[in-house]
Amino acid sequence: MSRFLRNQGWVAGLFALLIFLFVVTKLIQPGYGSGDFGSLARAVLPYAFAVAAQTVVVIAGGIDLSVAAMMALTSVTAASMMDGASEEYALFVVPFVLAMGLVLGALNGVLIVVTRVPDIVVTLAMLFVLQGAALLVLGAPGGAAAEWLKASVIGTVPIPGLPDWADAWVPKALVLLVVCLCIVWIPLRRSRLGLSIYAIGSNELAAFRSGVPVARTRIVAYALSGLFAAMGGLSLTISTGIGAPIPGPYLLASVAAVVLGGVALGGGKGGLLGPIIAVFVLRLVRTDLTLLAIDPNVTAIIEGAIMVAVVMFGAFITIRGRPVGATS
Amino acid sequence: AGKYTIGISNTVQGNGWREEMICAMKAQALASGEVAKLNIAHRNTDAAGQLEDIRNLISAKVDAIVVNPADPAGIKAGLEEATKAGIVVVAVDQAVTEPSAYIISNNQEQYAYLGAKWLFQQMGGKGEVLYMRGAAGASADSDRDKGFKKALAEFPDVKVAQEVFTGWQQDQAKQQILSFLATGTPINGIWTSGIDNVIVDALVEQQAPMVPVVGADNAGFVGQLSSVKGLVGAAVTNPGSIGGAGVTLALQILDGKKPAQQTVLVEPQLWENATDEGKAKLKSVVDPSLSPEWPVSISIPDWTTYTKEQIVACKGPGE
Amino acid sequence: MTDTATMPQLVSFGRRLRRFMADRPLIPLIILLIILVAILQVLRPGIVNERWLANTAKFAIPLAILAGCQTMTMLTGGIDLSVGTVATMSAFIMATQIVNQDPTVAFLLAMMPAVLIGLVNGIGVGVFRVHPLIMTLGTSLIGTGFLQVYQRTVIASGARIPDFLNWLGTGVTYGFPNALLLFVPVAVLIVFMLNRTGFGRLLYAVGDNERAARLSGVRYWQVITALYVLSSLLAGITGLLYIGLIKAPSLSLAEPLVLPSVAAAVIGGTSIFGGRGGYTGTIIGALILTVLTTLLTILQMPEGGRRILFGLIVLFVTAAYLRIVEDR
Amino acid sequence: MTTNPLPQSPLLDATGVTKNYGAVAALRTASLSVLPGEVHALMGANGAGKSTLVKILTGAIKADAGRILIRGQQLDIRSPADARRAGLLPVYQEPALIPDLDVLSNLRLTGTPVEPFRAWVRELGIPDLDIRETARHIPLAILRVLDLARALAVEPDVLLLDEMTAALPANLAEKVLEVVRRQGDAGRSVIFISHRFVEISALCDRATVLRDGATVGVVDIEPGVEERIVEMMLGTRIEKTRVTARAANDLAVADGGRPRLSVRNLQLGTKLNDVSFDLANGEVAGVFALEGQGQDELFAALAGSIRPTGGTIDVDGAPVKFSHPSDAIQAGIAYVPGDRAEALAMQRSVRENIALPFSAALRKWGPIRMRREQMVVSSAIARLQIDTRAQGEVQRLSGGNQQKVTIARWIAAGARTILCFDPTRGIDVGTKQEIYKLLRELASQNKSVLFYTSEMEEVQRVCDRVIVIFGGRVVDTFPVEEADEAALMRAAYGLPRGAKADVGILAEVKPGSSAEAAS
Ligand SMILES: Nc1ncnc2c1ncn2[C@@H]1O[C@H](COP(=O)(O)OP(=O)(O)OP(=O)(O)O)[C@@H](O)[C@H]1O
Ligand SMILES: Nc1ncnc2c1ncn2[C@@H]1O[C@H](COP(=O)(O)OP(=O)(O)OP(=O)(O)O)[C@@H](O)[C@H]1O
Ligand SMILES: [Mg+2]
Ligand SMILES: [Mg+2]
Repeated sequence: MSRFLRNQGWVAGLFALLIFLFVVTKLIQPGYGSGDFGSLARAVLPYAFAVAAQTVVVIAGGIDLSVAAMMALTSVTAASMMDGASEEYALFVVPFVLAMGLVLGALNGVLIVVTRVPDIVVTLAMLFVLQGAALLVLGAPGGAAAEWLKASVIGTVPIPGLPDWADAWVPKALVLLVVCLCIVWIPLRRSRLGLSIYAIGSNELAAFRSGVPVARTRIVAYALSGLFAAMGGLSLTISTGIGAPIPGPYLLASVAAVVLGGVALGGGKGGLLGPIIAVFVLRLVRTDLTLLAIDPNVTAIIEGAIMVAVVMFGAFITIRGRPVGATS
Repeated sequence: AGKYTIGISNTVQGNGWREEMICAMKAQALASGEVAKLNIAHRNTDAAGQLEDIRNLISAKVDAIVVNPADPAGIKAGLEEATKAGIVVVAVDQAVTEPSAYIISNNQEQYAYLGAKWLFQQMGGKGEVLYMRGAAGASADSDRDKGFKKALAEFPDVKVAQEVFTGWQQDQAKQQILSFLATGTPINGIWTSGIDNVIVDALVEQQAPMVPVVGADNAGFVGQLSSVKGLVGAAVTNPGSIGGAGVTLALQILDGKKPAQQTVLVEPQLWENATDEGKAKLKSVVDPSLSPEWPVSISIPDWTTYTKEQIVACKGPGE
Repeated sequence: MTDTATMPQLVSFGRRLRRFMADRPLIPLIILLIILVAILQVLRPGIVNERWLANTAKFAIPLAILAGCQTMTMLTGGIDLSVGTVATMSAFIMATQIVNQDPTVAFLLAMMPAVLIGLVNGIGVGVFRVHPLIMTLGTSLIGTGFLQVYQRTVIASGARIPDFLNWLGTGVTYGFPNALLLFVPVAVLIVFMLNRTGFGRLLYAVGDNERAARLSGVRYWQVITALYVLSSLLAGITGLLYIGLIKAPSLSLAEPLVLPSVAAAVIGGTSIFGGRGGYTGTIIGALILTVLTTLLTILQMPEGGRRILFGLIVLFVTAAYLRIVEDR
Repeated sequence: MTTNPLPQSPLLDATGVTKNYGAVAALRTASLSVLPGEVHALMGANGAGKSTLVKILTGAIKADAGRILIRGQQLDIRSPADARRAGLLPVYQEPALIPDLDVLSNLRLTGTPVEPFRAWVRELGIPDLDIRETARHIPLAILRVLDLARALAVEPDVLLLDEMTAALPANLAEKVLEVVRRQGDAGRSVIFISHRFVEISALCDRATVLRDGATVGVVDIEPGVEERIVEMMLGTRIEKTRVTARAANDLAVADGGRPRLSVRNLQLGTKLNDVSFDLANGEVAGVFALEGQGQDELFAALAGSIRPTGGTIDVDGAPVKFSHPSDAIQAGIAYVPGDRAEALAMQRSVRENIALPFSAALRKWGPIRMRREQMVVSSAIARLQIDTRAQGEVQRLSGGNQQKVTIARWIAAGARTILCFDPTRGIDVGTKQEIYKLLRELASQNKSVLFYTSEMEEVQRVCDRVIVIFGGRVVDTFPVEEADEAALMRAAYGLPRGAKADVGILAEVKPGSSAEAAS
């Protein structure tokens, strides 16, 4: 039990915070219902993929500053390919764009491994490269998305055996998110490759000496990051129906959520669940601030303060909870 | 005292023009006496983030939403949902593709066309122009580009010496103009997308030959047009007070007074200092008490009813 | 490597040269800088003149000071993302307070938020052990919020750039920018501090092995708090210099400098993991970035291509530098 | 031990192995040849290149030159993974388990079968390992054993053990030796690195001796060969003298002077229980204990790293409360941890590492007097004879020289009391002698030393007095004359002098405390 708390306590605490926020939301706006929850799920979608992309590399001991730019590039690519094309063509566009994310992500990894330049610089350089490429694909926001894709995040999923009122709380966007993340993450987490990703983040030298192919694992981690970023880019195109070459605010948000979600920035620790819950928390805070009609200039202060306070609180309980005899 | 709750969504924070727009919205809401509460979502984000804000405003059950769109097409779905929920939607500053929305907008294409045409005339219809655009990939920037290109087509002897993107950032623009001046390339005119006063500063500091400069009606630049020796230039109005007009339009619709068309365009004006009447006009509008980034056209006749004190106080109902 | 056998003298000369450069990492950096300047001169003959040099220095100086903040914090394994906000705040407060206040009072008011944010950063990182990235990101959000609120109270009072700052920011004396009067002492001080003072030693030690530092009697929180306050103060002063240069107070004045300041420090050879690096490299890094910006401004190509080129050059420069310096 | 009289072809044969680190030649023409079924010792002073050779053989680093044959074949071994496929399995000097993964995941990562691993772990003397425990939370000694068990579980042809026993308490070390010997009997080869001659003579068939990166000889292990090996290792003959301890009646405690350090009823959770003892000026007091009996906590508490939950500490007769190591340092008490990685800023220079305490206090943050610092540092370096060829970065020094730097720091800072936690772990005989001498020298300058060691012999050779701890309690305190092996061992297992070998005393010890220590 104590080990569960040590390993999963943070995630459990975040989840409790999320529930608490839902209660607060309901108190602020008694009419808050399933439709609003669906809106939340849709708002979460691009952030969640950005955070997933960041989480994988952070666990592997790196950081990816090109997440948002990658999303912009994949988004404009998808949007411009689908512009004026048939609905069926989108069936080809989606895997193409995902593959593109995978390859570009792997390119990040290859550059880090080959040039031996620190990841922060490589991904910063790639941020500019990808942004530039996005501008070459689409000079201004535009393009289109297939109708069936747009529909894939609107509405709810009827689950057989569930009453209608419960179905209403299962928005398609949420299901899409869970499916996309699980398809990649669950088999990975259990595999030797997944362990290798944790291993190189935890202690690269020890990993190498344990026979982990460090370079290959790092490339795979960045490739997965690219894949998740491409999912994020697609989700942007799907929800807005266009592609925009200027990256949205997903980079810093992803780093913040990763840390809030209990993934150590040094690598090796944490999982995907925590950061995803953290995204929900951050989005719901945003909703509450809007519902409360807080002065918009104050919302920045509140969002910053919450971020700092939660992480400080986390640090505080780890200091307090340290067993006697441990030295800091 | 008012009865309506109005939601506002804006996606650029910390830029003088947008801040003035928000203040105009607040002032107009207060001056109208019809608004009980403003619900403002004002942050730096993209179209997807604006969709989130719009949906949150729908959850908050506002009566009308005034939105400065991050992208004309990108927030269609959210606006449609708002209309379905019985909410009046007004887009300001830029158009939106959602047909149910009302639009009151500055005409960005015309903005660029007007300024560029004046500039090319000043240049005598020929020569090299430095084209300092806004942010690459922004829709307002590409609209303005259309206007600029239209004017350019009318003056076949005018050439673009250099095209740069300032990102609508003062420091970037200044570094770019200084770099450009250092190349020694002769130019005959400068068109800017509203990052203007740093350009004039740079010309003065470097003692470069003064060439005609086109900018926006920002307080700083308008001041320079009347005070900097040898500067010939024009300010094209791009009122941030369009936000106040948006609130007025929303209230009219809520009160059952629907406008004749869905779209109302506010046509820009051009204030130049090459002629005497132009100078007189500039004298009348110059306002050194305003922050240099704020457009001086703080009100729009027929559309806004607040006083200067009200917009400068930047307080909405209930504050 | 392949012709080792055939050309022994040549290779040994090459190796000696590399060893020489590896011992003096500044030299290859300077060479890279000179190459960039040469390319510029080739593309636009005559551009490299006295005036251009002065302008380049003017823009490189604020960047170099902020990069100094990054260098110092990176030595301890941290980062300071709040420098942009701090600089903007002091600049904005100075420009608006000078209208009604005595210059000294205005100056003190302008530096107040810098000290405050630095203190909060330092306590958060040093005492509560919040990750510096999150901490400084959070305080920068909070600072921006306060600035927005403040801005509303001074819209009516207008703004003015004090003549002294104007002189310092834009003035040139005998071909030398006046900003050097500020920069040279600051740079000398930072270099001296890092190499010849106890505090500098502690920055390296704490960044290398915090536990070892602790066992040697170092109180981590003291070092970190002092560090972040110092970093913020420097950022505040940079803000004043920058407003003298740009002469247009805006709410995002110095934000665009944040990522480049990190890049300048990293290009200059400071490790983001702590314990390794120095300030002289950072200064060259800042110059390289500034020259690169000029280079791209005068290139006739689409904006997308420009960004791609920027990213590639940053990557190439860093990789080349590492290749040369790492003689292992 | 080798039963086969026929000349065998070597299982592993390395010749002319060379490795340069910049200007430092870690290895030059080293060779090593290991026969099947042999336990082969690799010996050499600190920095001789033993670890480097092991790393090269197992593909962890690349040699500049050299030929490595495995079963007569030249295989291309570029990574530990390749070495593993070729049947070579190392246990490096530093633990190789991934700190953030639990033991089971660590096994999965390396494709190690779990059941054999468990069996080996039990065999190696850890009966109750929780395989779900995260490696980070496992004590160093246990980690080393797990490393070994993990290697054994895949039944390697050649097992390479780099100072496997250095960090182990006696009980665990014994088990390891037993297991290793049986490997030899089972026809597998072992390359065994250790600085302890007892282990070498008990275990090994032959020894290859390295000096300054070159192989200087291969000898059969037979009685009396130690002298020759030492000679080869050091190039000169060194005397293995007993460093003279002071007679007990010289000690300040005896003549009624105030003790330097006086610990009373120290309590720390379940780890320390009612610990009381004195440390006199001019005394070297040994602390002897099996692994995990609370000695780590005792030292940490005295060093100000953790706060005790009860009891008092007096320094020079005045009560003190340490809330940070700097408080202890202020009181003149310095702590040298057993793990050098804990004490050194690895990327910084030797000089900066030694001078680190000078800058620690707030009032010392100002400009450094470089000339004076240089003098103090170089005199400390000279005094400890630190090999500073690679002084730009401490991480490039060999383990032994790194250890010297951690001690030099406190000599330079003039600490009056030094708490040395196993300072000779993994240090060659020559250096050990130097350290012993140094400790005695400090004592003769009226400084005091508290000295924990896992080697019984050391206690007898350096200390004036021995304090034996078991289960978080002081079991007994001996003057060194009475600290013979039998008495020490009995005490270490919780039986003080005069006690019958019944369970009476053991019963007093909290049940579970020894199990806790092992987990
Ligand atoms: N990464 C490195 N860079 C530079 N020099 C190194 C590096 N690693 C080892 N050396 C040098 O190589 C030599 C041999 O070191 P090695 O670690 O093999 O010694 P060792 O025989 O294992 O010593 P010990 O018994 O102290 O562990 C030493 O002089 C050391 O300073
Ligand atoms: N910066 C330094 N460089 C070299 N040696 C130093 C330095 N600081 C202290 N020492 C040495 O460390 C020892 C003890 O230092 P400590 O700080 O206790 O002395 P102190 O009495 O405070 O000295 P001071 O009066 O010079 O500050 C002295 O032998 C001193 O020579
Ligand atoms: Mg070794
Ligand atoms: Mg050793």
